[in-house]
Amino acid sequence: MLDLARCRAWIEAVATAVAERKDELTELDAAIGDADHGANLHRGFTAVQAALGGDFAPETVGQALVKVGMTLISSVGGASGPLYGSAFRAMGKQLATPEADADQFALALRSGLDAVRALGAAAAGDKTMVDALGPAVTAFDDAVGKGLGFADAARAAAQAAEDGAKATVPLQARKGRASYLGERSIGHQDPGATSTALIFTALADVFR
Amino acid sequence: MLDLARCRAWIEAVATAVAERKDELTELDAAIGDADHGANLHRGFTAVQAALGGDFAPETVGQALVKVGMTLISSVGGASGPLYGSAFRAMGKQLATPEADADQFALALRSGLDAVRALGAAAAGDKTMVDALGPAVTAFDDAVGKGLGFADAARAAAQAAEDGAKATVPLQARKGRASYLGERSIGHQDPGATSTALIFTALADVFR
Amino acid sequence: MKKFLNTPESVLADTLAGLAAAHPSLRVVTAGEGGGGDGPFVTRASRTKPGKVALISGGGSGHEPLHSGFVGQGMLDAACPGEVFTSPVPGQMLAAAQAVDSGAGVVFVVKNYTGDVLNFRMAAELATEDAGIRVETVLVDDDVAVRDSTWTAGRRGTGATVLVEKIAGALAERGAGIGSVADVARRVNANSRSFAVALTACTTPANGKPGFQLPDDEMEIGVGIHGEPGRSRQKLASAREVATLALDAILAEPVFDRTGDESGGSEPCEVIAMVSGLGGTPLSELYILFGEVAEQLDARGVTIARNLVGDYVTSLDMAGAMVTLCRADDELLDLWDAPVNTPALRWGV
Amino acid sequence: MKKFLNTPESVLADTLAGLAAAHPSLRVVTAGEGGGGDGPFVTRASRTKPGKVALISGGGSGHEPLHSGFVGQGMLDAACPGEVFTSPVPGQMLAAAQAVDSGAGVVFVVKNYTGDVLNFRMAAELATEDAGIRVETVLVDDDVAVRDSTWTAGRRGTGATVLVEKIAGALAERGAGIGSVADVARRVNANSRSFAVALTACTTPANGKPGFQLPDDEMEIGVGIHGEPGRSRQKLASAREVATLALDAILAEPVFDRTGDESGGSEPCEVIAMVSGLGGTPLSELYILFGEVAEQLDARGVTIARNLVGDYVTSLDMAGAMVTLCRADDELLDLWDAPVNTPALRWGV
Ligand SMILES: Nc1ncnc2c1ncn2[C@@H]1O[C@H](COP(=O)(O)OP(=O)(O)O)[C@@H](O)[C@H]1O
Ligand SMILES: Nc1ncnc2c1ncn2[C@@H]1O[C@H](COP(=O)(O)OP(=O)(O)O)[C@@H](O)[C@H]1O
Ligand SMILES: [Mg+2]
Ligand SMILES: [Mg+2]
Ligand SMILES: [Mg+2]
Ligand SMILES: [Mg+2]
Repeated sequence: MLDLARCRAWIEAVATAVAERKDELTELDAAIGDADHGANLHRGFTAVQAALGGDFAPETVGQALVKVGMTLISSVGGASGPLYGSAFRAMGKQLATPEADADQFALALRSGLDAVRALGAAAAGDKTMVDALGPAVTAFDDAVGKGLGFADAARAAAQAAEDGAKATVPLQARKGRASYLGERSIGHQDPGATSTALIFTALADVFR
Repeated sequence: MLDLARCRAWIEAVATAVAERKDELTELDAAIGDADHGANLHRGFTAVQAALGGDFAPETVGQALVKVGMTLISSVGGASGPLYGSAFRAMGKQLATPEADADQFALALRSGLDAVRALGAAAAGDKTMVDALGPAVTAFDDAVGKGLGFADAARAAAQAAEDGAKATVPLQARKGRASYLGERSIGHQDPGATSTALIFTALADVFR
Repeated sequence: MKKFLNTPESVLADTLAGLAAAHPSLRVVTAGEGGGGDGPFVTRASRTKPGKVALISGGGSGHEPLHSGFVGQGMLDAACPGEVFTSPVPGQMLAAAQAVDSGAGVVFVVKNYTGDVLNFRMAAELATEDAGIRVETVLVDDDVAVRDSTWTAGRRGTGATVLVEKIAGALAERGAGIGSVADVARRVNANSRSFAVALTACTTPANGKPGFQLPDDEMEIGVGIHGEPGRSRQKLASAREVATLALDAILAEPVFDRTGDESGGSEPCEVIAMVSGLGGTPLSELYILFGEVAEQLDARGVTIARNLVGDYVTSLDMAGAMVTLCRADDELLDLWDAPVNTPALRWGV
Repeated sequence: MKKFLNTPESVLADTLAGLAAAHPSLRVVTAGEGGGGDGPFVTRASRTKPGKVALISGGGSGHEPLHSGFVGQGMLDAACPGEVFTSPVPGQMLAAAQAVDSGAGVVFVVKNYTGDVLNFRMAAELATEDAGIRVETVLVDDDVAVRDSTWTAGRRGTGATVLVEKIAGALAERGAGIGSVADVARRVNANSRSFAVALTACTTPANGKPGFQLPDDEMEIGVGIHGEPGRSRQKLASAREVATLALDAILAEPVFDRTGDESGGSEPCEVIAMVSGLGGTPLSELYILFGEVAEQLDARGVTIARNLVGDYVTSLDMAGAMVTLCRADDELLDLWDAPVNTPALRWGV
């Protein structure tokens, strides 16, 4: 069950992980992009921390996640800002109850993925965040289908995202800045897929 | 006796030495100036070679040296162009006979030095070509005064110029670009003094 | 990192403070300030004349004078600078649109990068749906180093942006409607192609070190303006050879094919040519390159009708240069010659 | 050596070829060509109006756009570029003077370097004695990093050159006599001081490697524009600190002392401020520096009445910047605002 406290803990954990791995994400982006993915997400999740603090008192997990999405959209910029922002926003819109069970969350994740696909038009194998997000959503779904609980589903999703991110290494990018490099994009791990894995790992950790 | 053939040989030898030591002169200028002294003189003496070749048929050593001076003035630029140009021009103006003996040449050298001083206003110890030219002119004078011939006088002048150039190392520059460095000009040999020594050495070699 | 800056975090704010101090003709609105949005934007100091279509561009910083340096009479009405090499955000673009729309609508000039495209798309939605502003979006994608195919995010937007902003800005200033302004902007883009070569990598303030390592005797061919490596690497070549590389790539594009001309290609065609430095290359080298471009174009039956040589679209401190050609006609040249008064481009006024 | 060039020997000729191709408003006369002298020179394409005093400047190349980029209406009549960092020769200056003298005489604007001074002195003699042209020579010596004393060749001529050329050029365009034009030029110089900082050394094409080695965390203070090291070296500092260094050095000069003002120093004094890049520094950093200069001047009771931010006086590909302040009054500001139409400076036309 993802209640508001856990939801906040998740987002906090993401912010912390982004702050810690900022340079790593930027290094990955330096290799095949423009060396700002770490800085972008750090700026975004710092803004998110501020937005979730203070007076903001969401009544549902959905409201909290919509806030996360809107804040990312208004603070990140770049490709990842609208993409992650839309994903969180779409997820939030699915969740109108104070807390979300694994079934609800699976649906929300699916909406998030759809939003990223609708906006960015990336397919599996294009070497983008979709290559981590897609497998993660499927893994979460599958786990829930098998009757596993939220914690196990989240762990499965995190593992799938990690694997998906690693599997971007041999791919040639077809979307985003990395696509400009053509074959020279091969051999590097996609920064956005890496940060997606980080987000799912943070979710799993909250349920540990 | 400096006849026209020897005079031409001298200037040829200077041109050859400048071409060979271009990079060394430029290095010296890089340390305390603007890294062009070698290139400047190379451009100048290449033009001089062209000017002395072809149709030009001087009747006196003076005419040849005036031509050298005018050519340097019209092709070198920088500080060294007008200075060396005026020096050769002044020397040439002193020498109205087909050939110059040591006494005549001593007077001519004195005029050359005066021209450099009048134009550049550098005194001994200012870390300029004057620190090689001055001692060379004096040494030539002294040698002639002692009754030595052209060859010995030229050798003495060359030695004095070499010594003078070396003696610029510990000096702080007060004229030219090197003066901008203040105390940082100390510890480097002046490029112009170095090229002056090269010119006198070439003269001495012609008489070897 | 050898840069004049205070902190890497304050680069954008400090640049805008200097811009504001230098140019009283500009108004710099910082995030959250009266009428401000989620990020800063720059407008002309004077309000948009009623009925004049407003031109807005924006994108990551680090390409100065693009875009803020092109705000002014005859060119942009507003610019939205993002963080270095990072697209600005929709709220910033919306606030800029609200600040400069006179009711005649707003044309967004967007360089084709995923980040810029997505953020401007969201901004257009917000402006249209929430603020009732009529918006046309024009994508600039002129960089021939990237193949435009389903295998890439499409050609990048680079040097043509300056030409689009100048020419569409002139038409807007003359009072044309939003459709015509967007059309001419698209036509300039369709007629333009660019190609860039880097001699060194650039250093983003946030990263603090060069984006890639380039040996002393090599150059990157077909680079973009975000410090990314190019399509390939090769031995340093002369200005003449670099010009040939660029022109071969650009003139191979269908828009420069002259066999369909009235004269069947026997008459020269006219172009606007730009040689822009990438930030770390001095003007003298750009002139040398331009001289080669001019000579070789002449030999290929292409006449340079107008030109720009200087730093117009840059990539921080990268040593390198970009060649942009825009196939011109009388209408485009007439709009090119129209008065312009911006910090970076000024004539006729 | 990472530069766009063909051969180190052809840098000057190739730069001028590109300049000529880019600017039909200029005429580039190469050495020996009809009316040419011992080296190339650049004039306006149109002849000098009868009775107009002609302004000529020149110096080594490598400082572009100085001087050729300032030839045009309201500024220079001719420029004499020497080889890189090498003064041009007298015959070149004489030919330029003969080409642009309308009978009203010629003002030579000479940066205070031994080479420039000596060559222009010879040219002035030739022009006066052999060609019967009236010549006034104005020395520019604004660089406060060099003490003006019998112990040096005197302060170097740097950034103030642009201001002298602009303001004296405007007065000449208005038809003033040679004495007045030279006077105002000298007044601008007397009112101006500059200070420059380098983050990297520059590389001359002939030498092919950086003129000095500067560790990654150090900068040179008080450099000139010929690649020579500065007066001292120190740890890299923020833009704010660099601005303070420059302003401390410049405002200590007597000309900026305001205690003798009517108000006794309680009213702000006005300046024209220029922050010029040295060739390898991007515009964004110059704006950051200018922002600091503006803020600190304000705090010190000095008002920036006009400004220039960009590459105006450069030193090949050196990363660095120069701050120039000229104490202004109504006459100087009025002449500053007068129309100017040159490749590098243009307004009002
Ligand atoms: N069209 C797209 N669809 C999905 N993800 C994308 C797309 N384009 C880029 N991305 C993701 O965005 C990441 C880059 O984000 P970031 O560096 O923050 O933005 P930018 O590329 O604008 O600098 C890439 O690593 C990739 O995963
Ligand atoms: N005022 C002066 N009097 C005599 N010699 C001078 C003077 N100024 C400079 N020099 C000489 O000129 C040399 C530099 O010549 P060069 O490098 O060709 O010219 P520039 O300094 O203009 O680049 C110096 O090393 C010095 O010997
Ligand atoms: Mg990125
Ligand atoms: Mg020198
Ligand atoms: Mg980015
Ligand atoms: Mg020199």
